[in-house]
Amino acid sequence: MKLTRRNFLAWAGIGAVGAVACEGFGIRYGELDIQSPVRLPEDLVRGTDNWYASLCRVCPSCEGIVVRVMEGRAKKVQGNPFFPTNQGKSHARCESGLQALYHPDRIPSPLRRSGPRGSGQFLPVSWQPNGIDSLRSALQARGSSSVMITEPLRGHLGLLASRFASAIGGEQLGFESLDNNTYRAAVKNVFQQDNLPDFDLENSKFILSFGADFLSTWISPTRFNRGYGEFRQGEHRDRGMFYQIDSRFSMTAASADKWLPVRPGWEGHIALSLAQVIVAENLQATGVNVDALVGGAAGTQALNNFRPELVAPMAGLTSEMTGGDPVEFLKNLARSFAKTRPAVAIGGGSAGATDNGLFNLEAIYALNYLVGSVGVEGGVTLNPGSPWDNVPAAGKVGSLADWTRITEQIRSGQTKMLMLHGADPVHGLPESLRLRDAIAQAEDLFVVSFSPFLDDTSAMADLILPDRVYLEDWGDDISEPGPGYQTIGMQQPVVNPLADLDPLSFPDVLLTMAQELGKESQLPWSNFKSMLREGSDALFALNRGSIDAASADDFWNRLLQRGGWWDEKSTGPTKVQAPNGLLRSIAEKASDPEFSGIGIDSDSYYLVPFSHNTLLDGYNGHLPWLQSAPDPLTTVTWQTWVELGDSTAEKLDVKEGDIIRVESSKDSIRAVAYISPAVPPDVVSIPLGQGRQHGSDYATDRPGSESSNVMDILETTQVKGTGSLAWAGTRVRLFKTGESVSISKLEGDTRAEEIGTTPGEEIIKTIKPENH
Amino acid sequence: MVAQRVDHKWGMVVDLDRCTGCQACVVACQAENNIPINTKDYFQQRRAYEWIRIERYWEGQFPNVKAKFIPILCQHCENAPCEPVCPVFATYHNDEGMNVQIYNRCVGTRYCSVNCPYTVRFFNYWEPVWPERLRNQLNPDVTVRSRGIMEKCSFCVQRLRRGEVNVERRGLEPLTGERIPTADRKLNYRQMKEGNYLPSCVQACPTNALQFADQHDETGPVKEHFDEANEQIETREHGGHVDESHTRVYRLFEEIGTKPNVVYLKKVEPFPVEKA
Amino acid sequence: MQEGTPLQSRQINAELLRTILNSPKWFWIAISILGLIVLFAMAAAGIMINKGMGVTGLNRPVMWGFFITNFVFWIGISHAGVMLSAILRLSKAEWRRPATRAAEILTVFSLMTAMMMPLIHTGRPWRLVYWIYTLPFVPYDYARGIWPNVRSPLVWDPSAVYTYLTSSILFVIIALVPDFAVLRDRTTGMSNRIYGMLAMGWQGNPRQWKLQIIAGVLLSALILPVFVSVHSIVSWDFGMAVSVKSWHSTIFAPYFVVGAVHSGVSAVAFVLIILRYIYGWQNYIRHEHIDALGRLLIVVATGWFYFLVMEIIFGIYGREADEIAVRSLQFTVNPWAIWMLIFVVITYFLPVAIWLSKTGRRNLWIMSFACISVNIGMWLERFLIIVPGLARKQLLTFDWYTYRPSAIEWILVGGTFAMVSMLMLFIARVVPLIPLYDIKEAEILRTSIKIGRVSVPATFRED
Amino acid sequence: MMPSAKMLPLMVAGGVVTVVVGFVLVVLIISTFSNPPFGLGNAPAQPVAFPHSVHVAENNIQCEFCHRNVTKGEAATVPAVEQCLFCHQNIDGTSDTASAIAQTEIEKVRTAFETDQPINWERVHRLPDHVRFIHEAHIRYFTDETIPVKYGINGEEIVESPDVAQTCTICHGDVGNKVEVQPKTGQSLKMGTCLDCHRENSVPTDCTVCHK
Repeated sequence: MKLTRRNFLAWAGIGAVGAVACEGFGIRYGELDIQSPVRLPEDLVRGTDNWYASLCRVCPSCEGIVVRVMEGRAKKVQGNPFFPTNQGKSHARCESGLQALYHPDRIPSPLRRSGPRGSGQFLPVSWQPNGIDSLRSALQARGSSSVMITEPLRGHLGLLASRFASAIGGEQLGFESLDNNTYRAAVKNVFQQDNLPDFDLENSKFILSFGADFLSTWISPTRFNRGYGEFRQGEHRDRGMFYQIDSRFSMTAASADKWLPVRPGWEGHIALSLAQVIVAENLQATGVNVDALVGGAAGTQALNNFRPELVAPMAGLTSEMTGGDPVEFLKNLARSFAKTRPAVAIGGGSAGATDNGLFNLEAIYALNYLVGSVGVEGGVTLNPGSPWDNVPAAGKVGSLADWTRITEQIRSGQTKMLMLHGADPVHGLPESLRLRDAIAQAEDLFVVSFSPFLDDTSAMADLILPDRVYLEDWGDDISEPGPGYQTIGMQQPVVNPLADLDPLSFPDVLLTMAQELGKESQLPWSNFKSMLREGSDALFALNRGSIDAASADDFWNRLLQRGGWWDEKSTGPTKVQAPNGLLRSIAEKASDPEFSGIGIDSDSYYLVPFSHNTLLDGYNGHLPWLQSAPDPLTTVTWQTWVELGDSTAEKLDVKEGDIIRVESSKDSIRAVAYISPAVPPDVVSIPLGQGRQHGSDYATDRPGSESSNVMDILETTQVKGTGSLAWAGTRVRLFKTGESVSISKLEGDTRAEEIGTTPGEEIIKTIKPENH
Repeated sequence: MVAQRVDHKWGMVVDLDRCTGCQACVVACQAENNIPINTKDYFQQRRAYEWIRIERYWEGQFPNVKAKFIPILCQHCENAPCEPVCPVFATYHNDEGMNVQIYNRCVGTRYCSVNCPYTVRFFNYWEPVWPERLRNQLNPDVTVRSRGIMEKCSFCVQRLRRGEVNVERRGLEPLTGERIPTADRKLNYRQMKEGNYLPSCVQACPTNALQFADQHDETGPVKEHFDEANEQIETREHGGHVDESHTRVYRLFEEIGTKPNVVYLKKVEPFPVEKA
Repeated sequence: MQEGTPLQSRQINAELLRTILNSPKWFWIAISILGLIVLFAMAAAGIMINKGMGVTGLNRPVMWGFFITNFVFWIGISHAGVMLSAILRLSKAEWRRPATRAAEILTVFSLMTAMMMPLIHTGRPWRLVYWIYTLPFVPYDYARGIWPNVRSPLVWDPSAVYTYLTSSILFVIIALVPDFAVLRDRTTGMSNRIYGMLAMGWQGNPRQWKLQIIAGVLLSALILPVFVSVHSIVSWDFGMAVSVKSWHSTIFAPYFVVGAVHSGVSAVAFVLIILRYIYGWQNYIRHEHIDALGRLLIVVATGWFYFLVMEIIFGIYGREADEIAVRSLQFTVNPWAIWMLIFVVITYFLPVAIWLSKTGRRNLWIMSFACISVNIGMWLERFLIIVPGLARKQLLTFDWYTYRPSAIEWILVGGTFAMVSMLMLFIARVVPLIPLYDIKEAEILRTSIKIGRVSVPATFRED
Repeated sequence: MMPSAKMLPLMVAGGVVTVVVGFVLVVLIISTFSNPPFGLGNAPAQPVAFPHSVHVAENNIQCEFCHRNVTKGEAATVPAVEQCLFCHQNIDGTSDTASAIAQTEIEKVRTAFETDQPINWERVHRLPDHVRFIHEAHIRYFTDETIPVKYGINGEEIVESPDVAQTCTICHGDVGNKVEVQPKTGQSLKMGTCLDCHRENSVPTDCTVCHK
């Protein structure tokens, strides 16, 4: 395969034959030509597709893909059936990588800022000498006071970036709009693990999820979806039961058997009330040392403050929601959760995004101990660390506290250089942090962006050195969360960049810089591929796992062929001792969610933002397939909408398509109203992802009333204990602007409800589980 | 020898209990079939192309509210209402259980779409445009439809054809290396799965809610469901009564008599919303 | 029942040929204004063909809109000609005489206009070569054993319409031959030669007269089944659509035929009033004619109204959710409900009330108003059948959507009205819109002689 | 009998109509039977004057030697420049049989190889975008000896299994003896041609076999 592939790429670079076969539909210029390539490898059959294994880098979770390549052009991305985490399946986001590859707005060559900072005016320059030299001199002069902001990095690129940063004396931080630091801290505190756990949904019988939109955007949705399918209708098993306790009716809540609307921030209290019932009624799994877990009598005492009778009214549960007495409901829920084994409790998303988020998540994950589902089949699967000693399985991701500090450093002139790769903090951080202004006003600041596309932060750069898109570049990844055992994904270039583009691989640029700056001791590799090759050799030396190879070369080829390496035997711990008195310590840590800013009054609403199903936080907002994929629940595309409940809409006298001004104490944005029967009366929801100001037309060509960034109005409350942004901790007021637009959604003009009156007229027929 | 293609009868099973509405199939379809980029205008004009789309139906009022998802694609009806009304045979039923649209024959009367109960036929109101560079992604196995043409899900017929050609070409049993008699060179489920010949949406679906195979293929996942569905039709045709309360198999709008080659499996609902 | 003063042949010739032999200034002004509108509409069609059907307001559920509505409307108008000429000729209704020619010609023009609508409705009309070509020049079709799909109502439809068009043209020409001869004798130069050719050697001898009358009667009888079938088949375009609940109705064929007669006869009455006004034909198009048309229309309208009510009742009777959805859109959702109300009032209650009173029937202004209102109403009727049916097709409420016609569609629909008016005006310049010989025949037939105490016709018609 | 003066315009009009309709008919008939119509599809000048006759008829090179994808995939493909050099490294056209033209043309090929420039041939047969034609499958069918009787494109019976080169001539005609290949060298390649042959041979005529 290697031979073919190499020759193939060489050949594809020489001849533009692909243009003939692939580009032309209708007689277009050049179509009546048929080109003789100069050289053609003996074994290459033209007009036939070749599939190459690689990795998807569109979203942070790691998925193995195979790419269909014809005549030197990538045609289709599909899941890699061998790859353990996604097993041949893919998310809508994975498919769209192709559009990044052939995007019309890719930055073709290095750019240098020509107007004032932030104006978005650039002049093209050459790599040599202008681009590389400016970078080198900037690094020489300012490297020691530089900050490198990247996407959350794992694998060799993570190693490279952190070493590079430390070599030049700077700092490197991963950036995510909605970071996982709170979740990570909860996992650390509850399970004492550094790696995020996996959930064995496939074998689980009961899923109790708090706020985690795990079928849509949370952590690794493709993997969870795959498990979910089996959880529902897998062969040789009973159908699982799934409760979602969430302040928003997400796509995941829609798939749940029962959705329990809860006031934002009270998830932890509910979790503890369930724990209290389990402990009080002695429902825990056999072999669970309840005393140790609860922390003795004091713990029981503490837990008793969370009896369902007390929690239910605080969390806003009503008898309509629970179909009867909420207290009884919680008790019954605790009973069935404890009795149906294996069961798993999952928490994340908005549950960990109020100021008491850490408490919430800890309380939720502690439930897993009570029902004995830590490290067991159908429960929480703990992941092992990286198979490489030196290569991190997870890089450091900055929290709001870090970004506040860095903004301050920029403002004070302490940070003199910013390097950006795969991150758009100006768009992805709350506007009230004033990062945009800080960068714009910093006089002695040099901003370098390695982004192949213009985004809000790159638009403020002094120098843009476009990176290759992942389908053109080398890479690797350590799956996080892994499938429960060590898994490495390999990414290889499947096509060469088109002739009119001149990108340079980001890791290669860093390695070149390291050499030119004399940092070979820390970064001794000549290029990134050789670094990966060294990693491959180290894996070969382990002499275990999925690849059985005779030599290191052979191993490397097979690694690329399969798209990765994994060792099903090197699993994470299957038994973890819960910290003594875990529940007690959590219960003592408990606090009510606080809402700064407007505060709670009768005409304000909880704002529950959420990651867009396909756009996530909007970094990939320039990909038209992601923009045009309808949101599963509202089916809105291209626009920013605000989800209002029926009663809210009635109160404000708005109808679908009206522009609503959403105002917090920080700022206000405008968004298109979508009226949904599933939004609680005191909650409004707005997706992230839109509202970019710079970059491709696909992301920016809409007015602010249709495309706005909910980050702009978030309060900068931090989650206690982790410093992450408490993004669900904002209260807003709504105002009708009187303007109205046509909402761009797939759904028709009436609310889609089944109107059939006889059984034959139902569209989605249902069946009772007992009949099935 | 050209394979005996007529022996296949394709069918899809959609398990509504697995579907989460994640849109993976929608984008996979767009990537495979050269579907024009659905711009904001297309959505506002309700002309967006989604050969497979996820329909979401609300049920009930807050707080007892449910949303149910159903992927709707061309049902490839045996008695397709679209077929008899096309004046030029641009759409017809082939021997493999597929409802076929031949783009270059279509004259654009839109009668087929008018007569499609599932609203799964899409008319090219505008000439499709892609930015020059994005055209590199277009699949050479699928025609780009110009304006004035009706289009719809083809069960990714190009992928099936590719599979059939490969089966023919090889003519050998993959494991034992024995030569397969010409008449038996059929595309079975395993080959489809291994060779990436399954329809793009099926390949992508992360929950395996979509399953696709030959309806007669014992090794495939759809045979039992189709057998049951056909039995239901037979019983009804003979005036019998089908007890639907204990089976999950059903066809969409069965009462119209279209006999789709797409079968749905009912959603299992432990806590149904009380209908008002 | 004939009223008015007897006319002399000379007078008849002079008055009815006035439109042809001299043209007033307003004629050219009117022609140019209408021509401009038609040109404007042609430009709109050009834009539509150039850019694609995207310029219309059509969308995914509602794939048929203004064009098909307009098609059915003009087909409906075309029924006037046969209704008046053939049926009334066969039933020897004397008052038909001044109305037949204009009605027949209106038939031809409205049929031509109607057939244009589905052509431009496809967006790329030239593709229809696959549809209608039977020759081996095109790489498809018969020569390859691939035939048009005869199961498709869209194949029946043009077959019926073209048959109707052919026979209508024939009908007009046969009836025109004696008048061409009159024109041939009154013109000079080029027009003399053309009329000469068209008169096909008409000398007015008894054998020619006999053949002409037999041909007219025969054609009347033959065209009747065509007349019934055309609108039946047009209605089957909808009735055969199994998936659109409110269309899938067995009552559609008679309902559409009667509706067509309703709108067609009203249109003819209006055209006659216009002709009377602009050409000063008070002696020919007399109050009694309009009166008779008004009385006929009461019957037609009531028949039509019966079908309308039946159609709705049958629809609702099944209590199928999707049928109910269409009906509730039609009756309860604005703006449809308002349109529905307007439609029923202006198509039935208002005009019938007018026609029931003799004053109404005899007042040409009121009569014009009633006829126009019927035609607007009948246009609305087709619209209210086509669009709500599609907007609420089946139970997939997720896909329900409405339809807002675009400017291009408005212009094109307006253009068809201008075109038919222009063609009518234009043809009035070329042929007499009231048959000369028919009127003369009537004059002869009304002459009576007194024999003793009874009055008998002076002439018996040979049947 | 002399026609009357009155009839003259009628006769003139009739004559004009006859001429116009006749002309259209003649044009359509000629275009139906001539392939391509009126030589419109004659192959344009190629960048290198490649004489098939010299290579095939004189030197007996098999079709699939150069069009080597023809037995492997959909397209027959033109050979890579590298492949021309297999022979033309040694054959430079200076032998006494070769003309001066041959020398210059061979020089073009060599230059292309040395300067790494692909050669832009002009397409002779253009397959419409909505048609899938797999050369390999057709060659496999005609060369398959287990099928006793096959039928050529004009319905002629083929009892002996042809070799690859003979199979090519079934559709493409006698390219081997032509200096310049033109569409008319072979068969009219219209849908009906395909369909007739598929029907003769009882192979699938389902639209999706060829249409994509």
